[in-house]
Amino acid sequence: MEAGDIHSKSAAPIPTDDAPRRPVPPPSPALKFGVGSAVVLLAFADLFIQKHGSFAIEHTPVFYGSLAFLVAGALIIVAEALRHLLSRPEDHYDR
Amino acid sequence: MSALESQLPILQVIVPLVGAVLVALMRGGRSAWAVALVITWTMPVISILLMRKVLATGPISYHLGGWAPPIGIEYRVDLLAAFVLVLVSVVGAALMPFARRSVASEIDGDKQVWFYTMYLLCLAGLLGITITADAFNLFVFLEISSLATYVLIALGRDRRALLAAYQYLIMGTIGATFYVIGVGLLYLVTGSLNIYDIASRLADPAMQNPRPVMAALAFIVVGISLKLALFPLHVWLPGAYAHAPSFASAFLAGTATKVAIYVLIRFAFSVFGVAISFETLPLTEVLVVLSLAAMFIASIIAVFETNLKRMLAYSSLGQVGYITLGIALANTQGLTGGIVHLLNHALMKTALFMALGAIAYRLGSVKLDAIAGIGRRMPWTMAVFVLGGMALVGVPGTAGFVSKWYLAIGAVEKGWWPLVFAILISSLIAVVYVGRVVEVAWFREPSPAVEKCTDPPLSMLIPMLVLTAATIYFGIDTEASAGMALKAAETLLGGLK
Amino acid sequence: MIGEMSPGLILVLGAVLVPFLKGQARAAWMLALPIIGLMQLLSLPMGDLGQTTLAGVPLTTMRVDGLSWLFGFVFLFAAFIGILYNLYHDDPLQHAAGLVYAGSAIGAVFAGDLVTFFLYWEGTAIASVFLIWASGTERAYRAGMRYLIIQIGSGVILLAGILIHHHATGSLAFTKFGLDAPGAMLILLAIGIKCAFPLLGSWLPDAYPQATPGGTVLLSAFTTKLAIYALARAFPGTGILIPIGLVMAVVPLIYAMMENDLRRTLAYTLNNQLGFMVVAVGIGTEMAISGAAAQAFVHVVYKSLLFMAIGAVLYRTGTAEASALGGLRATMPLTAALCIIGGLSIASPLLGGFVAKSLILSAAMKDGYFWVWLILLGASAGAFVATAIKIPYAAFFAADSGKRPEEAPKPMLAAMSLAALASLIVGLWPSLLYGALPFPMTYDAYTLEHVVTQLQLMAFATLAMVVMVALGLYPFERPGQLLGADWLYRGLGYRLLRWIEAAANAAWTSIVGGVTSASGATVAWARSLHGPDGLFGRTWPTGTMALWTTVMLGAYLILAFV
Amino acid sequence: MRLDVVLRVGSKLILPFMLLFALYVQFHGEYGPGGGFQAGVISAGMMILYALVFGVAKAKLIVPQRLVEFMVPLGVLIYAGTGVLTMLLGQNFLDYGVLDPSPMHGRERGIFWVEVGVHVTVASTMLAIFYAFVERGR
Repeated sequence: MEAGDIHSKSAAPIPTDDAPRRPVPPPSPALKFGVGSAVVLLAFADLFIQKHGSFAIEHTPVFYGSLAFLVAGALIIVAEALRHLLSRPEDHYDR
Repeated sequence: MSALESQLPILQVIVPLVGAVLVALMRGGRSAWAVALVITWTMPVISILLMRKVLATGPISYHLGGWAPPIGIEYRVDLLAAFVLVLVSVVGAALMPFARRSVASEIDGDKQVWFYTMYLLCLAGLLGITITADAFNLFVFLEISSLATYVLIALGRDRRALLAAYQYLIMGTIGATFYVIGVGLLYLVTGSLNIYDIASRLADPAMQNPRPVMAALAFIVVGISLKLALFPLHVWLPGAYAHAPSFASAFLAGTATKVAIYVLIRFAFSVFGVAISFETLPLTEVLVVLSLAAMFIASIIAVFETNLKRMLAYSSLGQVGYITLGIALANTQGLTGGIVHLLNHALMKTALFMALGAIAYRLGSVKLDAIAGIGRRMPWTMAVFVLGGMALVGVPGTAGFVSKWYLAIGAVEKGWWPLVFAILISSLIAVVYVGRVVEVAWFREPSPAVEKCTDPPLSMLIPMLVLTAATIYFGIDTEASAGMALKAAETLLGGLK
Repeated sequence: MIGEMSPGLILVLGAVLVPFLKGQARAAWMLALPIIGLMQLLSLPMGDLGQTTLAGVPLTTMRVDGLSWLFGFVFLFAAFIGILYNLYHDDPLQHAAGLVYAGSAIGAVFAGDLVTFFLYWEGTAIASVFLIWASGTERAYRAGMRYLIIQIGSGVILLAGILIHHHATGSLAFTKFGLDAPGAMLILLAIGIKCAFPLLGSWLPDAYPQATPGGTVLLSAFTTKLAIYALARAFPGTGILIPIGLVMAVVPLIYAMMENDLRRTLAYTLNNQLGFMVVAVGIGTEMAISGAAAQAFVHVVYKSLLFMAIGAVLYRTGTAEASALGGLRATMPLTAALCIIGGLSIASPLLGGFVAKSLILSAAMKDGYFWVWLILLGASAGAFVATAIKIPYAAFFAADSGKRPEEAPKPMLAAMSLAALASLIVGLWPSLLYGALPFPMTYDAYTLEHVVTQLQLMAFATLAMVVMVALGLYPFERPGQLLGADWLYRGLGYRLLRWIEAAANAAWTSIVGGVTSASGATVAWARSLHGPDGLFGRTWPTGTMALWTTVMLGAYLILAFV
Repeated sequence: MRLDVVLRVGSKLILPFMLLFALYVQFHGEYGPGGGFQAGVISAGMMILYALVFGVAKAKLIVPQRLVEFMVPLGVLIYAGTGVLTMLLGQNFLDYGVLDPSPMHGRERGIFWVEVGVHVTVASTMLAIFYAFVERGR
């Protein structure tokens, strides 16, 4: 592999985007209901718990839940966005 | 018994010499081999007895023909000499069981007798070089061993061996001539040929004119550098080792260059002394540069070599670089590293060449492409190769590590940090060339020719395994090897400062 | 039991017999070794044992204290389940390599001096590469070579550090150094490579997925955790480790979410979990060190479990790529269940991760590291998505691939069940773990507050996943290779740092090329000089040699007389 | 080769004296210029002259190849054997003094045998080289 040819590859359209995708089934109603009720229940419980943490932010209602939701959501979106930048054919380094 | 004991130094040389004559009187390869076996197996007995005596009572001096030095020829065994004697005789003896089939398969029947004769002559020469304290006698033994070596190399069926032997003959003769010119200059200045006598006369403060001495040192160092194949005077070696019969390659790789290095150590430290060798003539700087060049250039050549015998030969050149580096450091730890690497490298390289010999015996080729998949068909042989290779790399737990450890400490003591990294990085190059072979031998599909191979007979396998086991043993228990080398180095550095 | 012999040495020596045994006898022997090792460990008293000397320097080949005991124990456990799992196939070389590898890691943990430590450290490097090569593919071979070079390189740097340290201080004891100690930077660098620090760790996702299914299980357990042990031993409380650890905890997560190969996904999340431990070592309080040790303990257990589950999938279907998997729960229900337990172990109450990770978070909180705490909390939510949800989801649920493989073989199931059981035991009776920590403590993990907040974390992260899938935003698995460390150069300014990347690529090319005889520019140059026809490699005419002899003589004479 | 009568007769006359001279040089070695090496060369020269004039085949009837190959090591054996004998008699290697009650005669005797060994080896080696060159064309 010549030192420079990585650039020429990254400039070309990324072939993996054309790979066929299999449709992912939408979440089942049971799953939606289960997760939904767990979320509501835990958010509700949060209001009644005595918190001992030393950071003020911890005492915000449903702090853990909101943080987790934001992080997980952001992670998935960022990952999907970055994949377009970083993905290369399987044997990229072995060429 | 005690009468015999006092004769041990001369027996060390005269037994193989007479043995060579006896072998020459034999009629067939088998009987020649049998006599040679008996002779070579007495060698370690004698050298180990000598070693024990040196350890118990200090250096042994033997006067040839009853004439006292400096007029007569003196044989002198000190710790370093005993160490090298044991090394040469053990390698020589360990190789013999391997020899019968290997030699029979590579050398025409009527020439086998001469081959064994030359082998014993070469052995006698090498032992003689080590044991004698007479500078001219040393030259005689140098020539005996060299002439025998040329024949050993040329006796194979490989036609290229003739050219290689011829080149070696020219270069070897130049080297020996340089050496003898140096000795002549020394005689001119000091009027003596006994190396300890020369040393004491050189140390005399009344020695006003060092110029011929310096010239003598230069001639001797260059001459011996040729013999030990120090870069850039190494070019005769790869061809000679590659085209020689397998047995000869294994023997020479283990002993010939080692004895030459011994001579260099002897002259640099015992004869000229640290003051002249390393201060008046900057041997340290020169040797460090050349050693580094050898460690890198030869090792990288080994990476690209496809003939495995040539690859090992180049690797030997790199390893010689480590030893000369230890000499160049001229401090206790560094010199210990150099001396102990003499032993360690002899063990591992002999085992490696034997493994190649076994492959040549079964497969008829030692080309990298030809041995694909041979690890699965000759597992023991390749195990020897892998372990030997690991020792070359200096993997901890093998002898190679011990040597490099001392070298590194020696470099640190001098405050030369870049050297430590150079040692480590050149070890990584060894990983590459050993890894290449491992990959081809274990991870490729065997060819039809390789499919038919099996491990060689036990007579060939056991010597390899013994030497490999020794490589591992000296990697773990360093008392016998490094401990001895440390004592020898202390004597060399302390004696004639 | 056997003198003061290191339990690691028992495994290493035991490996010698493996090639000579067959079938049941071999299986029994290999399984017996970690058990013998464990009995040996239990019989040893605390303190410095196995004193010896090397060239006059005192060595302590066997040091048993709280830290080494815990790591030694979990390594023995990991060795046992790894061996059990590996019984599915008949490859003595790989079995022996695995034993030597595990034994070396255990030996390194108990090493009281730097030389012994170094020996075992190199042992892990060399033995482990055979687990990668055992796959037998060209890719595995190349990845193994790269891995070997980096691992040996780490050993070389470590040795250089040891030499400097020994020279400056005269000591070879393996104790706390701190960054000011001579040679400490090199030692930290060496450990950092094995610990997969940012920019130094690309060997990990490169090599682990190339090993055999069982090989990856062993690989995931030892090398990096040994590095964590070494960090905790030598550099507790070193501030620089905190930012390093935070980067490790965050960046690999993004890669894990993007990655298609599930074993590589696990390798990235492994890297992420290492970040937690590195941060804890950087904080360096008693609680933090205990937290790092506890986390390492639990992590060995559940990460092995996950690698085993995906390994079983790979073994049965021939692939570990998310894009080719899905819907396997129909025929591999037990594996699916065990995989879910492994995933949940990262955070869920009743399982291992719950009781361990909170120690680290509490330690950060106690010392007032607000941002550290917040980032780690976020990272643990992210790790939950990437590990506990993505892995089982992609393999056993998601879009049905139509594959209907058999259930995993019995030894694999047994090994996985053992790991799951261990996670459960630690989760149910955390005091067992807490009592064995380097600084034993009574910490109550099961407060109502902790349970509820942790469940919240899990539920809301799952919610986010469900929402994303419903919206069609979840990254659909596609084959492809992700760019590694050079991503950073692009992210920071593609044009500005373009030349750095080119240089890095050239260096990489020359290393890889030298090994695989690819023709990089450097190699071509080296070959032109050193190849069989090059200046140095070819046979010179005799006259040229003689000329050189004269040149050398002249040089010596000039040096002598000038 | 019918016109070489002079050569044949002349060499036939010279040959015995060459051998005699070789022996003279051999035994004179301790006192004046000479010794085993020179004597060996001269006696080999005699055989070579014979072979040149009468043909190698005839020369090989007198000194067969096998004998030459036997003599090379034999000479060394005589030399080394003398040394070993002195060792067996309790002295250092090649310390001839013990070979006779009077050390001086002992040395004479020792040197004599050593010179004999040298003679044998040198003569046979030269002959071997000569044979080897002559055989090359065949």
